Amino acid sequence: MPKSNLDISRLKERYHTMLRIRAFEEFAIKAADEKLVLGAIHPSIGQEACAVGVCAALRQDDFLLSTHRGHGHTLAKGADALAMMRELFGREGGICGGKGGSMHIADFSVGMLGANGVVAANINIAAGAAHAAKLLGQDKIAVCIFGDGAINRGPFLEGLNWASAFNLPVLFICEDNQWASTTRSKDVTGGDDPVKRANSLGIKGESVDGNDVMAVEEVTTRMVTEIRAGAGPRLLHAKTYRLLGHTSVDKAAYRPDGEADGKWAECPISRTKDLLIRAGVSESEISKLKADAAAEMNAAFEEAKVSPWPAISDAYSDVQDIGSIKPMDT
Amino acid sequence: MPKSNLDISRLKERYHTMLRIRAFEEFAIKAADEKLVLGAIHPSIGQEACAVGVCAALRQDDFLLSTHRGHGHTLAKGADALAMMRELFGREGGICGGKGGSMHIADFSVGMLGANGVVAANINIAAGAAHAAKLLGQDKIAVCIFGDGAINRGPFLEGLNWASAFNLPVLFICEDNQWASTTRSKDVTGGDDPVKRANSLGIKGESVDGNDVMAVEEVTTRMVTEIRAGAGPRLLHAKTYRLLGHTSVDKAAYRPDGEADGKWAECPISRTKDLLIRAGVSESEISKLKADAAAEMNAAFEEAKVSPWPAISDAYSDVQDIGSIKPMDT
Amino acid sequence: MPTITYREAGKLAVQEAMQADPSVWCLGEDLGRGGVFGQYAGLETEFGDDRICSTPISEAAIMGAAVGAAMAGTRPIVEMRFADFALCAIDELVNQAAKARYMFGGQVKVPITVREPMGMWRSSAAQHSQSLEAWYTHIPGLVVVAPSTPADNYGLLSTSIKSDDPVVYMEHKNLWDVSGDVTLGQTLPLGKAHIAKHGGDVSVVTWSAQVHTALEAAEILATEGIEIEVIDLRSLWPWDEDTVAKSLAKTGRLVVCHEAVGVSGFGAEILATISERYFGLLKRPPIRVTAPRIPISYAPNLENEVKVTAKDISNAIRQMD
Amino acid sequence: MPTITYREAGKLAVQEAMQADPSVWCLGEDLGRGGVFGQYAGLETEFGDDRICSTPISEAAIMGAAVGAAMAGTRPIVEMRFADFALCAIDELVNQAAKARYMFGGQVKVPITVREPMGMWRSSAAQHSQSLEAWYTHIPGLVVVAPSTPADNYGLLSTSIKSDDPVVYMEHKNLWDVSGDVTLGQTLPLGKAHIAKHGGDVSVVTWSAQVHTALEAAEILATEGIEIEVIDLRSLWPWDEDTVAKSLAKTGRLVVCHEAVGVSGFGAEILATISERYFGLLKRPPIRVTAPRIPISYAPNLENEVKVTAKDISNAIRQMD
Ligand SMILES: Cc1ncc(C[n+]2csc(CCOP(=O)(O)OP(=O)(O)O)c2C)c(N)n1
Ligand SMILES: Cc1ncc(C[n+]2csc(CCOP(=O)(O)OP(=O)(O)O)c2C)c(N)n1
Ligand SMILES: [Mg+2]
Ligand SMILES: [Mg+2]
Repeated sequence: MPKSNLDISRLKERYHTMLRIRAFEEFAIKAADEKLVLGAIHPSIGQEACAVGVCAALRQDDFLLSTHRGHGHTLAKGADALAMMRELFGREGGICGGKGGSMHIADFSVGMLGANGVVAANINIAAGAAHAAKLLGQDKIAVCIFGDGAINRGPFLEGLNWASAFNLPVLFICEDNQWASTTRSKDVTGGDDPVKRANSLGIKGESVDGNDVMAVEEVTTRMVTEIRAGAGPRLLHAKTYRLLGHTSVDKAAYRPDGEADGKWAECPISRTKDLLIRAGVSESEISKLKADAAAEMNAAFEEAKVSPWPAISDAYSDVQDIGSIKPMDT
Repeated sequence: MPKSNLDISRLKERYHTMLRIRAFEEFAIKAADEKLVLGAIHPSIGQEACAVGVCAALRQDDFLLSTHRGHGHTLAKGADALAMMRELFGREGGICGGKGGSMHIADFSVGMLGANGVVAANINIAAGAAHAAKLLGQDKIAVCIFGDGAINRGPFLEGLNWASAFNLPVLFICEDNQWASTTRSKDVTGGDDPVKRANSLGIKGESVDGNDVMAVEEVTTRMVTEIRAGAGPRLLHAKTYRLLGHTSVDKAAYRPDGEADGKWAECPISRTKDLLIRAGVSESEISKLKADAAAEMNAAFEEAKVSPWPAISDAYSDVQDIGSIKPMDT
Repeated sequence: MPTITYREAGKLAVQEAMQADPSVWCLGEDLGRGGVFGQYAGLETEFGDDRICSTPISEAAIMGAAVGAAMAGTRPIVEMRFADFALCAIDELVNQAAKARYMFGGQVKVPITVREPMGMWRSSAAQHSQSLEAWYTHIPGLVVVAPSTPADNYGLLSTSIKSDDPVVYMEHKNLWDVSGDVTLGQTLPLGKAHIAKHGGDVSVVTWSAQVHTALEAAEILATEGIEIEVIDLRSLWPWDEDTVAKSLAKTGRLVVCHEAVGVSGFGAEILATISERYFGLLKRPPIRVTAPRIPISYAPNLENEVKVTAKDISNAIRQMD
Repeated sequence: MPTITYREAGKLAVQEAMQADPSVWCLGEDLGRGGVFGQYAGLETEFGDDRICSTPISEAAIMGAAVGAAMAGTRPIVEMRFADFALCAIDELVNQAAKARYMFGGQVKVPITVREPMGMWRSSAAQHSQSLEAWYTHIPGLVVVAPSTPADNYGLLSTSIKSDDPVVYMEHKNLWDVSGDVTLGQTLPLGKAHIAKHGGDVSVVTWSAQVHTALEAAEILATEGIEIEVIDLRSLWPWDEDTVAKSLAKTGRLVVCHEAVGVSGFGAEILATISERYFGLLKRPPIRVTAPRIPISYAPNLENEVKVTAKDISNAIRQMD
């Protein structure tokens, strides 16, 4: 197969995964509107390229750690959409048994060590997972994705310095969607960018167009190769844009009028579609990919909707082995 | 008065203050050996130039925040030696009423907002003091001194980013004595130096020979002028060396043989003495300065020794206004 | 006497304090847009972004800077967004704010009011739902407040901001929309409980959102002829031992209910103090109705399992006699 | 049965665990030089600096990295140096370590042992002396251990390291030099109290260094004909309610003493539980002998004011009857 064909088939795959993420989140938003999803959800619409490009460069046994905005990362790492949807609905068969919800999505079977409800907390946890891999002589690496807001919390410094000092196999990815909740990150962030911060801690890094899925995959692949070879930690700064509000119910009215409008055209899914069209892929094939993704997520939605609630006894399980308690007899 | 005379008289003053710090700490060490000082003390012997050079550039109403190794900073800012010695002895009339001890020395009357027993904790507190000065429209600045070990804790990032984002009048000073307890800092510290870290957070900084008291004073004066003019925060990296162990009882046996030996000659007091001699100051004048410093601290030592213990009721005072408790009736 | 929400009552207290004293200011994430629960809405317009300070996501710096700014002559109101995130700033609160005045021998006070919205609310799961008020009561130097109504939120927050002590001020996320009458200017002392309902049979001590749950239980029980007295502590440190003891002298029966985990929750302190000092008043063993020692789940039925309901309270009370 | 110190006993437990299981490792500041109290002395030579990992001063990273490393298949022993500094890593301990297994629906366990040397020791003042064990008992997911003797330190630390739960393991700084017999291989279960002295008159429940103080009080009281039973809980979560209840069935009198602040200390939980469940056994009001709610001073006479002494305990017990 000539290279260009290979690239196109790869691009189609990436496109399809991005479509699956988009569809998953669209159904999740619908579910939140219908009160099927109960806790807050943070859609990553417009940011799918980072999830897909990064995970394409990883092995399944590599570790991935994510954020409150982690549906895309988790799906791209290989988690099951139905189990995820059930989790969002708080149902039995949810990926965390319905106990975690959207902000605590995790799938250890595919190396996905969790979203986190605490901004930046996963940075140190990722450094530790990489530390363990090194101690155990494994050639796994750990990848930690966090937002532009997270780089102002202490764990960013402590975790990056740690990884640098111990030369750990970890890739830090700042998925910079320019907003942290209702705050424009650059208004409260000193210095030029996260790459400079990483450099100052002895970590090499670079920036990439985070809406270009192939560019993300390429730079990640290169960094992962270096890291796996023992070169130590790296930081990737993926620039993207949060097309919707902070949560599914946030209308982002604080955003200057029109700011988001122009960005939809630059969204990674539109851009990839254009590439595919230009490469000769037919509209009908593209429609088929879309329909396929939508069908998968629709099925997950419908199935999650009719899934039973967890057993009440689950509330008492997996607390701890020593000193765990039984359901109250009241 | 011609400039050179002025400089010599200034140098003599700085030399005298350094001698006072040295003498204070020598008596404090003696007191610790004699169990008159009870908690741990962290001598700054060999680091006096940073304390003196920095404080010479400050106004009394500027804020200074320090570390567990803060005797020198506190004296240089203008605190009373006897009140400090009493504090180390845990006596009535101690600068904190005997309730704080060496690690919590503070003298708010001269703008010295405290040592701190928690490494790096004062970085955020200093940013906050500067924030208040700015809000209140005062032209005070806040200066925060911390060690080379402190730059690996989260507050370093959070406090510097904060100061940068709000353009606060604060000067951060990393007093780099190369050791953090028994650890050589560079073994656990990623990147080149604290200046790079500051730069990456949007803060200008520079390094200085921290054993050259006039160099420290000069660069601090320049930075303070800029900061007071509204230019925002700065970081100064003062390179020095911890001549003794971490505490007064630590023999620093973990240090490579001879490492410290060569450093005594580079100690700021020896260096300043050489300068004075070369400038024509007589040995006898120098001896008089030394004797004066020793006499002051000897008197403080003797006086502290016979000072009474605090009243037991002090244990219950200054806890809080609302919800404070009375001495137990048992 | 306007009827306003708990949210608005808190805002009003802040607004009046800021109008009266230029050294009062607020710092926390997203405050310029009104804060994550809208409890600062509009204040930036009135006071500017210096005094309604929208910060980076840096809890340790938010709390630490507030400590420094308090030492330097201002009165910061610290917004922690969710009580759970205050765990990112515990050194600053417990080792610094609470101890500075004491360690420095009274040279300085640290007048900060730390708002920590707490409690379960809309399936927020284990990291966004905790009630850790008991922790703060264990720390010398801290005042701990947990208001249950709009009037109390107004009155207690006003007093807290004026106090020279560091106050941990815990609003309950589930109460933001609750409405009630608030009398302007009517501040409340800290350490004085409120008897939310009088009754002679059982003394039920509680605070925050559980006050409403206890009042529901009171209605159920009243239909059965059991009259409980519902004591809203309002502040947990100091707490109003006298009012509890007086009620107990009447009822002889003590029930403490709270949303937090029972083990080492503040209910333990109340039961312990009462058992030590008022043992003779207890006609029956005192009891706690509290959350089991398990984290809070996302799934609503599992989350409910942790909740103390009116049914739980009334069941427990029925079993007392 | 060698006679060794509490410090050496802890080290022995770590050493044997590391010999037996290559996935056990230690991380903390200055560990290569033996740790700040010498409790790791020589271990770097035996195990290398990968497994005796000397870290930067980054408590949040120490704890957070341990959480990640535990998830990734190792068993970290986390050294916090002073319990007070763990306050710089509370999010990592409480929001992450304690909850991960639960939030992720049992997909992972977090087998970390967090050593937090606690308590008053040589005028260390307010930021280096705290005993916050009660806090951890309030947090679902955590096990809490506080050994009082070399044998217990060996036996309990060995068990803690093997446990799959996050354990907060609190050695007392004032006990490092205490010597005692230790039987190699003799591990101890968590949740089983030890009756340090039998007696029929009063049940004194305590743990950590206070066990020795209570034993001193026992001697004083014995000369007056009062025989107290000293119960060393050893672990606070789980805690051995049965042993306490059995003792109480005999004595009818309960005293809890601990070094921590009384208000919301773990003594409160014990008194509350006993009052709730064993009210009928109480012949007298139960009491606590604990620290007043004030920070710890530097001056030795003020520091002493906070200490619970044998005299305090014996006085309190004498007043019981
Ligand atoms: C320690 C902490 N502080 C605050 C929050 C509340 N919070 C949740 S998401 C968020 C914004 C995060 O911004 P960013 O890191 O850029 O991620 P994004 O939401 O843009 O993906 C905030 C402030 C939190 N979860 N944890
Ligand atoms: C948060 C915290 N962690 C650990 C310690 C223990 N400790 C006290 S001083 C010190 C070394 C500090 O090194 P550095 O910052 O270089 O200051 P220096 O002692 O050299 O002046 C350590 C680890 C502490 N006090 N606080
Ligand atoms: Mg963002
Ligand atoms: Mg140093």
